[in-house]
Amino acid sequence: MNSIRHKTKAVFAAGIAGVLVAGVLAVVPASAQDAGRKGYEGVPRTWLWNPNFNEMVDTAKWKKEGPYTIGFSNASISNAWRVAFQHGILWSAGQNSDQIERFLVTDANDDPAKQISDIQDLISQGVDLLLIAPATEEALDSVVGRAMRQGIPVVMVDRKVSSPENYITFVTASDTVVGRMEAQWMAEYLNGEGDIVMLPGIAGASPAEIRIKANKEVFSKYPGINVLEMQYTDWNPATGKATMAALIQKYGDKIDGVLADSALQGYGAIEAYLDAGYGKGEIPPMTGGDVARMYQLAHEYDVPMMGIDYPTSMGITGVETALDVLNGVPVPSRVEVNMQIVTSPDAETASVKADRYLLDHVSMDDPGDLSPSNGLPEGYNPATFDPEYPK
Amino acid sequence: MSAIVATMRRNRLLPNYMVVLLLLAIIIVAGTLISDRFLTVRNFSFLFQQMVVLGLVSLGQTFTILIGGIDLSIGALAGAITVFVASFLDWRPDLIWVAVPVAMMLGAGIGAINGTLSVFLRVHPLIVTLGMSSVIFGLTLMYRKQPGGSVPIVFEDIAYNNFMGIPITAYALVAAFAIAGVWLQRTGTGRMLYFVGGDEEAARLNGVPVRRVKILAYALAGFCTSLAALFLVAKTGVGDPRIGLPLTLQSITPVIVGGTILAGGRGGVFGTFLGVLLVSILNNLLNFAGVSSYWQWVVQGLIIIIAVGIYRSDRRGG
Amino acid sequence: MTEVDNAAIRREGMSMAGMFEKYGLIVFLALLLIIAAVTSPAFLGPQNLVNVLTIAAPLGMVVIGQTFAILVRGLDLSVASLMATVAVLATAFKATDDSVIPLIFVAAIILSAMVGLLNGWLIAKRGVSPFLATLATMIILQGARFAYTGGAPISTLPPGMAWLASGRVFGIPVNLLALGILAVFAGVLLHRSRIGRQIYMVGTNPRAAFLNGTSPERITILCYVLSSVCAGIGGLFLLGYVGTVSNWVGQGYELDSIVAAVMGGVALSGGRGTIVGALLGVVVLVVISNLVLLLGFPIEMQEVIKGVIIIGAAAFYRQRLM
Amino acid sequence: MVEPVLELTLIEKIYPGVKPLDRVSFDVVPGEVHALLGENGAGKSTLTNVIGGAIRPNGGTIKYQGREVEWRNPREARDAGIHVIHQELALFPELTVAENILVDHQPRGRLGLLSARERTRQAKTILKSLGISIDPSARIDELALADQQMVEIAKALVGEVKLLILDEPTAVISGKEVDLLFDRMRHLRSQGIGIVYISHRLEEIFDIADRVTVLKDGKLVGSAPVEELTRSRMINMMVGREITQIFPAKASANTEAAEGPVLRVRNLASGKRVRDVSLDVRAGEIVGLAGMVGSGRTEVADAIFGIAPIDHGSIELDGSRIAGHRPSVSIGRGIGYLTEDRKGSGLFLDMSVAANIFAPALSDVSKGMLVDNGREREMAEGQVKAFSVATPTVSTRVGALSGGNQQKILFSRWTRIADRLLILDEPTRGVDVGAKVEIYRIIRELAERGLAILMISSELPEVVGMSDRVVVMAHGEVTGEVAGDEITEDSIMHFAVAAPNRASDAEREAAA
Repeated sequence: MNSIRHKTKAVFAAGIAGVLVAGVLAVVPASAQDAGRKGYEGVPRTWLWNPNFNEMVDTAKWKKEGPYTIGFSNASISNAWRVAFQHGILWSAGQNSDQIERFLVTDANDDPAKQISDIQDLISQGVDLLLIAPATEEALDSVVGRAMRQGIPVVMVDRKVSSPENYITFVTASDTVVGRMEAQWMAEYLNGEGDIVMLPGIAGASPAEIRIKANKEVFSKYPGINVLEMQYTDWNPATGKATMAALIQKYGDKIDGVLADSALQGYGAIEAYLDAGYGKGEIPPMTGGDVARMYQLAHEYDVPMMGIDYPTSMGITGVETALDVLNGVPVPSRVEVNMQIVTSPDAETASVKADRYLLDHVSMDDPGDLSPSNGLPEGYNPATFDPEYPK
Repeated sequence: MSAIVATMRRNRLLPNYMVVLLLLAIIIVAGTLISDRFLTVRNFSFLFQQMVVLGLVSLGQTFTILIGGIDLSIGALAGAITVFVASFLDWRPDLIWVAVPVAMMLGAGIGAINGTLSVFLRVHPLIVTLGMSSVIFGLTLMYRKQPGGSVPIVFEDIAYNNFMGIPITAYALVAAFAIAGVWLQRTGTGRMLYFVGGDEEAARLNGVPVRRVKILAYALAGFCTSLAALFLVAKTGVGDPRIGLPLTLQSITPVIVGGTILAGGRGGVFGTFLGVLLVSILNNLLNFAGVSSYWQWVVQGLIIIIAVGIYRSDRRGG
Repeated sequence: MTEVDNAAIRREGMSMAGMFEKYGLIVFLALLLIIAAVTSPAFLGPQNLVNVLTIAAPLGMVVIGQTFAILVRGLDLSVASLMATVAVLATAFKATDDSVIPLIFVAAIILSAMVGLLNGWLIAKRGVSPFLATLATMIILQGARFAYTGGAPISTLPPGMAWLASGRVFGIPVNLLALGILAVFAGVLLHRSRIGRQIYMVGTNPRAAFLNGTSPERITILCYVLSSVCAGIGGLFLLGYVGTVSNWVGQGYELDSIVAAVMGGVALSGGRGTIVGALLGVVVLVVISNLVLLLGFPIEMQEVIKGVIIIGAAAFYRQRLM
Repeated sequence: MVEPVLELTLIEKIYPGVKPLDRVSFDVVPGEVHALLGENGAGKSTLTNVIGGAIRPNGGTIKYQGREVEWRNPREARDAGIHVIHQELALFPELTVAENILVDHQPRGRLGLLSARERTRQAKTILKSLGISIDPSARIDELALADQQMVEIAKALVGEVKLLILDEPTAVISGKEVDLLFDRMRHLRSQGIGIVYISHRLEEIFDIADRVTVLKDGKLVGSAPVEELTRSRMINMMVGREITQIFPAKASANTEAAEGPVLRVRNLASGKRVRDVSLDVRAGEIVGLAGMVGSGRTEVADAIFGIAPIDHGSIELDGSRIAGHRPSVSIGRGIGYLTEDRKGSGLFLDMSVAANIFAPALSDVSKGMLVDNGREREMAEGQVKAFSVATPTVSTRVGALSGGNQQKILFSRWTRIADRLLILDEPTRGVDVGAKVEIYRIIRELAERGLAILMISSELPEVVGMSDRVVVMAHGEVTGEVAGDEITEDSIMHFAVAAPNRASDAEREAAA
C-alpha cells in the first residue's frame, strides 16, 4: 500500500523539479505498481503537456506538529460516484492513521446551505485542516475564505471554490479535458461531418456547464459538425433514456453521433436505441464515462464509443495532499490526477488514443454502476466496503 | 413570565412546549457529553448564523399553515431572489438600498400571486404552489443557470459578524419572530389568520375578508422567504437558482414540531421558533457525533412522527 | 337549508357544466394530441407513441395507487422513495438468473404492503395527517435504503428485468399489458366491488361510513396498502426500464403522480374521481413532456410550461366542480 | 306607524332555472319580532342572506333606516347594524369564548395592540348582561351546543345592533334555554331593535312573534299580525293545502306485553353524559326518549348502536347481549339508527341515491364481492317509490335533493336494515311541515309492522303526538316515564327539569 503514497509523492516531487520527472518515473514504473489501482496509472497529460512550470505553494506557515484532526466536508454521498470518492478518502485516512488522530466527516446532501453549516460545525470541533468537496463553486466561497482567515488551511478536492486565495491547493481532474476529449473524439470519428445530439447533465451544475463549454469550443473548429439539439438529462438514466427515445423519434437515422457527458445518461441512450429496434453494430458513436454499464453495453452491441472517467481516486490524493500541507511540504497550486481514455477497439482517432479498450477497463461481471477509476484495492465492493479510519 | 405561562396554559400549549423544551435539553446534554467543544460560544454563535435562513422560511410557512394552506414554492422563490440580489448588486454594488426593498417586494408579490391564484382559481394550495414552484424555477433558469453574481463585503458581514458578541443574525431572527408573534396575537389582522384557519365559513359569516387574509398569508410567506434569501445571499455571496430548493420541505418540519397543525387555525410562531431551534441544534449535534446524512434522514422522519405524536390529542389531526 | 337546495338545483341545471367535467380532460387531451401532431410530425409515429406509453406505464401504476390514497382524503408522498427501496430490494437477491424474478415481485409486494400498513396505521389509527405521515415514511425509507446500500447499490439484476420494459406479449408491450391488468383490477375493485363502494363512502363522509357499518380505519389502511403495492410494482417496472439500480429510481414520481391524479379529476378533498380519469391525467402529463422534448424546448421553458399546465388543469377542474 | 328599520321591495333573485326569490316585499319595524315562515325551499334563507349582504339580489330595492342601500358584502351590512345568526353557528372551535364574542370588535390596549385581558373583561360583561355564566376563556369546542348558541347571541350584542336576524336558533336548544333566549329577545325588542325570527316550531311563533310573514316557493304568501292568525291557518299558508291531521292514530293498546322487550337497557353508563339509564322497547311500540338538550338522550342512542362505549350496565337485544358491539354488528342484528346530523353522519352527499340507500347493506345488492349495479338500481327504484322520494333518477347525487327527500332516503335505508329496532334521533329536524306529516305516517306504519322504535325528539308536540310511551331523561339519568293518556307536554317537562334523585329510581323500578 505504501507504493501509493510513494507514487503520489513522486508526482509531487516531479512537480518541484520538473526536469527530473522522467527519472523519477523510471524509478517507479507505474504499471508494475498499479495492480488493483484501476484508472490511476501514469501522470496526467494535462501536466505533462503543459509548457508552464507548476506554481508551487509554500506551506511552511501551515506546518504543525501532529497528530492532526482533519475535517472532511463532502457535498454529498447520494450517488455511486460520490460514495466511491468518500470511500477513497476514508481508506486513505486509515492508511495514514499514524499522522491523523481524528478524521471528522460530514456530508451535505448536495445542499450548499447545509454545507456552510457543516463547515462551521467542523471548525467548532477544532480541526487543524479542512478538506472540502464543495456542493457548488460559488456558494461556499465566502465561508471557505473565512475559515482560511481564521487560520485553518483548506484543501479543495473534486471541486474548488471560486476565489483561489480562499484555499491552498485543489486536487482534481479536469472537466475541461473531459469535455474537449469527448468532442474532439466525436468530431474526428465522424471525420468532421455529421449531425449530433448533446446530452449534458444537470442545468447549471458546474461540471456539466464546463463540459458543454469545452464541447462547443472544439466544435467551433469543425463547421461540418451540426448540433441538432441539446437536452439536459439530470445525469439520470431514466431521463436519459426517455430523452433519447424522443430524439430518435424526432430525427431517426439523421443522428450520426450522441455526445453524452457521462455514462449515467449515456447507457440510457444506448438502451433507448435498443428499444427503438437498433441492433448490434447499428447504434451511432457515443461518448460517456464514469460507470461500468456503458462500457459493457458498448461491448455487447458494438457501439463505437469513447469514455473518460472522472476518477473517484482523487479523494486518496486529496488526503495525502492535505497531510503534505500540515507537514509543511510545498504543494502545487493545482494537483491533477490522471484520467484514462477508454475506447472501443478500432475507435481510436488521430488525437484520441486509447489507454485501454473496453474490456481492459471493466469486466462484463462488474456491477453496472461501479466506478472503475476508484483507486481502491482489488476486490473493492462499495456495498460492503467499510474502511477503518481514526474517528 | 407567569403571565406567559398562564397564557400558554390557557391555550393548552404548555405540556406540548414542555416536550419540545425537554427534547432540547436532552440534545444539549448529549452534545455536551459528546464533545467539550459543543457548549461553546463559538459553536452557538455559528448555530445562530445557521438558524437564520431556516428560521425565516419556517416563519413564513407558519403563516400559510395557520390558514390551513401550504407553500411549496418557498425553495424556488428563495433561489430566484438570491439570483436577483446577487445579479443586481454585481451590476451596481452601491445600490443596496434599492436591491433589498425590491427583493422584499418581489417575495411578497410572488407570495401574493400564490394566494391570489389559490383563492380565485379555487385550486388546492398544494397544487398551485407546486405549479408556481416550477414556473419560478424555470424563469430563474432562463436568466441564470449557474450560480453567479456577487454582493459587497458589508453584505456578507451581516451573515457572519457579531454585534456586541452576538451574531447579527440572532438579532434579526429574534426580532422577526417577536414582530410576527405580536402581530399574530395582538392585532386584529393577525387574529384573522386564526379565524380563517379555524373555520373558513365561520370567518366569512363573521365578515372576515377571507380571500384577502389568505392572500396576505401567502404574501407574508413570500416576504419572509425574501428575507431568508437575503441572508442566504449574504452567506454565500452568490445567486444560485438551486440553493433554496431543499428549503421547501425543510421549512415544514419546524412548524409542525412547534405545534401548528396542518389543518390550520392553531399554533403560532413561538412554537415554530422552538422547532427551528430543535432542528438546528439537532443537526449540529449529529454533525458533532459524526452521523452520516443517511441516518440524519431517518432522524428527520422520526422527529416529524414524534412531533405529530405530541400534538396528536387534537381531534383534527396533526 | 334552502341555500344548499338552491345551489344543488343550480348545479343540476347546468348539465352542460357536468358534461365539461366529465369529458373536459378528453377534449383537452384531444386538443393536445392535435397540437402535437401538427407541431411535431414525429409525434404520431407508432414507435413514438409506444415510447410515450412505455414511459407512462410505471407512472400509471403509481397513479392508480395514488388515486386510492387521495380518494380517502389523503395523499401518499412516500411512493417514489418506496419505488427506489423496492429497486434496491430487487438487488438483494444478487441473482443473475431469471427464475428469481417472481420471488423479487413477491418480496417487493410484501415490503410495499408493510410500508402501506405503516402509513395507513399512522394515518388511520394514530390520526397523523397523510402529508406528514407519508413525508416521514418517505424520509425514513430513504435513510434506511442508503444505510443499507452504503449509498452505492450494486445492480446485480436478472437480465429478464429488462424484458419488463421492452418485452412484448401478443405484440403488446409487457408493461402496458401489466398496467392494463392493474387498471382493470383497480377499476373493478373501485367501481364494481363492495370495497370500492366503501372507499367512496369513507372518502365522502367517514363518520357516516362508520355508522353504516364500514370501518373507515380499515378502508383507509387498505387504500394506503394499495397505494404502496402499486408503487412497488411500478418501481420494478421502472427498474426494468432504467436497467440499473440507483438510490433515486422514481425520484419525482411522488409529485408527478399527485399532479396526474388531480389533472385526471381526482379531488384532493376525497371521495371523487375514477381510475380512467386518473390514467387520462397520466397520459396528458407524459404527452406534454414528450411534446416539449420533441419541440426541443430548453429545460427552463419545460419547467415553466409544466407549472402553467399544472395550475391551469387544476383550475379547469375546480371551477367545474364547485 | 313607525318608520320601518328595513324595507325590502319586490326583491328578486334568479339562478339559472330557478327563482329562489320572486318579487318579495318585506319590512321590519324597530321593536318588533317579525317571524318568517315557510317550508324548506320557500326562500327564507335566501331572503335573510339578501338582508345580511351575503347574496346580492337581481332586482328590487333594499331600504335600511330610510336610505336605499346595496350591500357589497356581509361586513358592510354588519357595520351598518344588521346581525345575522345563522343556523350553522359561525364560531371558531379552536378559539376562546371571549375571542369569539369579540371577533369583530377586538378591544385594544396599549400601543394599539389587542389586549387579552380587556377582551376577557368585556366578554364577561356581555355574558353577564345576557344572564349566562360561561367562562370567557374556555374554548368553544369545550362548550355544549346550547352554550355555543348563547355565545353566538352574545356576539350580536357587541357594537350597535339595529336589526337582528335569527335563523332557527331553537333547532339545537330546548326548554330552559329557549325561555332564556326568548327572555333576551324580549329585552332586545324593548330596546327598539328589530328582530327577524325564523323557526319551524309554530308554538314559539305565538310565544314571541308580533307579526308573521309566510313565503312559499320564493313568493310572498301573506303577512299579518300574529293575533289574526291561528295555527292551522299558518300551516295552510305554508303548505298551500289543508292539513287536517298531523299525527297518525296511535296503536290501540299495548297488548303485546306478554312478549319480552326487543330492547332491554339496564343501568347503562357511557361516557360523561350517560350515568344510569334503564329502558325497554317492545315490538310494535314507539317509545319517545325526551329530555333537554344535553340530558344524554343522543348518547344513549349512540351506546345502543355501538358507537359509544358501555362503561357499565347492559344492553340486550331480544334477550341476548350484543357481542363485539359496533355499528356493523348492530346492523347485522337488525338495528337501524337515523342520526340527528343528517349531513354530518347520515348521508354521503356526493354519492347517488341508490348508493346511499344500500350503504349499510351492500351484501343485499352484491354478487360475491362485486356490486350488482342492475339489481341495485332496480331495488333502489322500488325503495324510492315506496317512500315517495322526489328524485329524477336513483343515480342523482343525494346532495342535490331537498332536506325532506334526503330524510326519506335515510328512512328507506334504515327501515330496510332494521327488522328489530329502529332508533330515530330528531327524525323531522329541518324538515318542512308537508314532509313531516309523511314521515310521521311512515314511522307509525313501521311500528304497526312490528318494529320496535325508539324516537328522540326535542319537539314536545312531536313526542306527545307520536309516542306510545315516553321515557324522560335529565342529567344522564332516567327521571320518569309516562304512557298512554298521561303523555302531555306538562308531564314530560315535569320530569325533564327534575333533579335526579332516589325517588325517580323508585319510579323506574315500578315501571320496569
